[in-house]
Amino acid sequence: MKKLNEKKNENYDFVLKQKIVEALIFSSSDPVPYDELLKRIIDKNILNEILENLEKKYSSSGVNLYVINDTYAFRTSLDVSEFLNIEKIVPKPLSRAATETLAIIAYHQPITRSEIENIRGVSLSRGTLDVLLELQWVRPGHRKSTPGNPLTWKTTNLFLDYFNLKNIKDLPGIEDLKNSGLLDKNKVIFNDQSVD
Amino acid sequence: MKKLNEKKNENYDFVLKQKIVEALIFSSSDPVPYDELLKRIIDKNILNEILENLEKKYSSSGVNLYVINDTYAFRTSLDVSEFLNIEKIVPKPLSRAATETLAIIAYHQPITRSEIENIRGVSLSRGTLDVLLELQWVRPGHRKSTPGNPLTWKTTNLFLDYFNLKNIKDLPGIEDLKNSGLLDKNKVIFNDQSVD
Amino acid sequence: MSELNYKKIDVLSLSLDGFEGPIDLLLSLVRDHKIDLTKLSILTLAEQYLVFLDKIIKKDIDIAAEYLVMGAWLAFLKSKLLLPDDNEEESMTSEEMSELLEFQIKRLEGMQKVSKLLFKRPILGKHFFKKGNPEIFGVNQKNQYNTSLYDLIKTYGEIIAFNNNKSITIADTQLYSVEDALNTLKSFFKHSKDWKDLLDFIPNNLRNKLERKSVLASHFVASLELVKEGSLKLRQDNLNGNILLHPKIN
Repeated sequence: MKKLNEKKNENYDFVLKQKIVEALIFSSSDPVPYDELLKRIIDKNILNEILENLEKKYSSSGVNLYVINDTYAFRTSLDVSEFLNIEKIVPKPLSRAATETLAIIAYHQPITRSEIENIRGVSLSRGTLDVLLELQWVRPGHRKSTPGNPLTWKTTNLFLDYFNLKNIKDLPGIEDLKNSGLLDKNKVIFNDQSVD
Repeated sequence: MKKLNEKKNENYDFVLKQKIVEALIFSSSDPVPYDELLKRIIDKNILNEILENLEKKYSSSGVNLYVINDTYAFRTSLDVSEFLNIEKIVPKPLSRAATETLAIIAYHQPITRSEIENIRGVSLSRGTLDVLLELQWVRPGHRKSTPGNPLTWKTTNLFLDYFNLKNIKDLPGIEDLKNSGLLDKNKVIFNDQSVD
Repeated sequence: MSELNYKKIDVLSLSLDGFEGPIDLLLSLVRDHKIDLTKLSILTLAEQYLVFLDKIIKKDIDIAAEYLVMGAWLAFLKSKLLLPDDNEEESMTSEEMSELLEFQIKRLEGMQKVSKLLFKRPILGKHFFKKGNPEIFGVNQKNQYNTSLYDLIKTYGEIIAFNNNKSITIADTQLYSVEDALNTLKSFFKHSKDWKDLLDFIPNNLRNKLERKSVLASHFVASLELVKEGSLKLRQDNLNGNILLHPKIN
């Protein structure tokens, strides 16, 4: 009898924890980091089980659980996207320079400014990187341990979220580019003398 | 056979409609009026059934479907809200003064109060440092061995954590700012006039 | 290179505006001529680029350095391709150079392709949506603020730029200072007790327009200063009329 009660309690506890995680992610508009959830649940195994449960629970709903790197977010399902003509935010289109720079950072990250310039064969004008920074799609990464310690740039989780990507490996065509060796940022015609 | 197919289609249609209603309520910034939903679903009976389904589906979740005056919204369930200490906080940006002070401490740490004032050209009001202290983004460092032994300030690990920086050195330097267009002199003169 | 190819180049609008740098231009030359990148004739491409550049230079001297550097590099490559490689000690063979060029073009093409693919993906706020009415949990104090790293570094950039602006040194100018004008007026009215036209204070030999204006402006300001002091009277009889100065006798 005692054992059964314990079991019941454990189960009750698990259900409550799952509800807490569900509420935390569901109520937030930005992706919630795994660590943030772990602070409440403490036990990694339990949290992992909960997250798996939730993903399954919502997989055939109008709202799905998305895993974006190590963050979690509920987003409306792509099945219904054409029926949701709600106030759509139409961001102003990015310039071609900004679009290409974004792609180059995404596929080559972490990458320095002069490496970006080498790939595009043109110097990065003002208003290109800072637009991407302002959108919070790119952010500074580590400094490279080459002369001058240039800053590198990488994409953010918000970038992944915006383009419905789970992680960088999910980028369209990245495997093909990698296999054909096109993601080598060290190959350059002119060795740029400029320091980042 | 024909009938079975029809049945299947009907069922598929119903599931899709339920997903639409679910996604609409989820993504709306305000509770969604019944009439708004009816515009999409057309059939009252179907809509009622969908809403009943959803209410049931979410009744044992961390998030419940709330009906308030014929409007529908997903809200965190009362079971878990006591654990989550929900407050209606509208996220707001830091004040200009606090952001400037934080930025100066981040880039010049350890730095004394009067050095901060020198850079900003205005005296530091009491509340500014307090806000940053409260957020645990800055903390007192060593005392400087100059006359008066003024206290210095530096940033904390929580600061690095919040801005997702591994190391304070990973902040973009002045050259990087220039190159990314964030240090544009002309821009600043006008920016200064605008209301943030 | 055939006659035909030259003719096609003329069709290209002679402007660099549409190109994001020389590699982009090379890429569009490849596309314009429907050249298969895998069977790319580097020599043909180099020649086309040089022809294009040549025409551009005639129209518009103001060509970005990067186009010229690429042009020089391609001219060098072309000479290497045409002449047999007898000097093996050179840093890079023509094959290596061609390969590198091909790689750069292919890589840029790849990036342009995927940048388009990226924006064809389902997009947040357009094809799928986040929670419309988010709730925030109070335990998590830091969520009260939505200051981003961008806000932080942008603010710092502004402080630095503002401070840089503060220490701007202005180059010496030919402008006439108010101080000088004050001295001129004061010493003049020490001896003269008559009405005097403001314009009379402007020396006739000033050819520079700006200089004339500055002399006029500084004398006008100086006269106002003296009126305020109580040592001068000003008179203007009609709109746009001459401004007359007279010492005030106590």
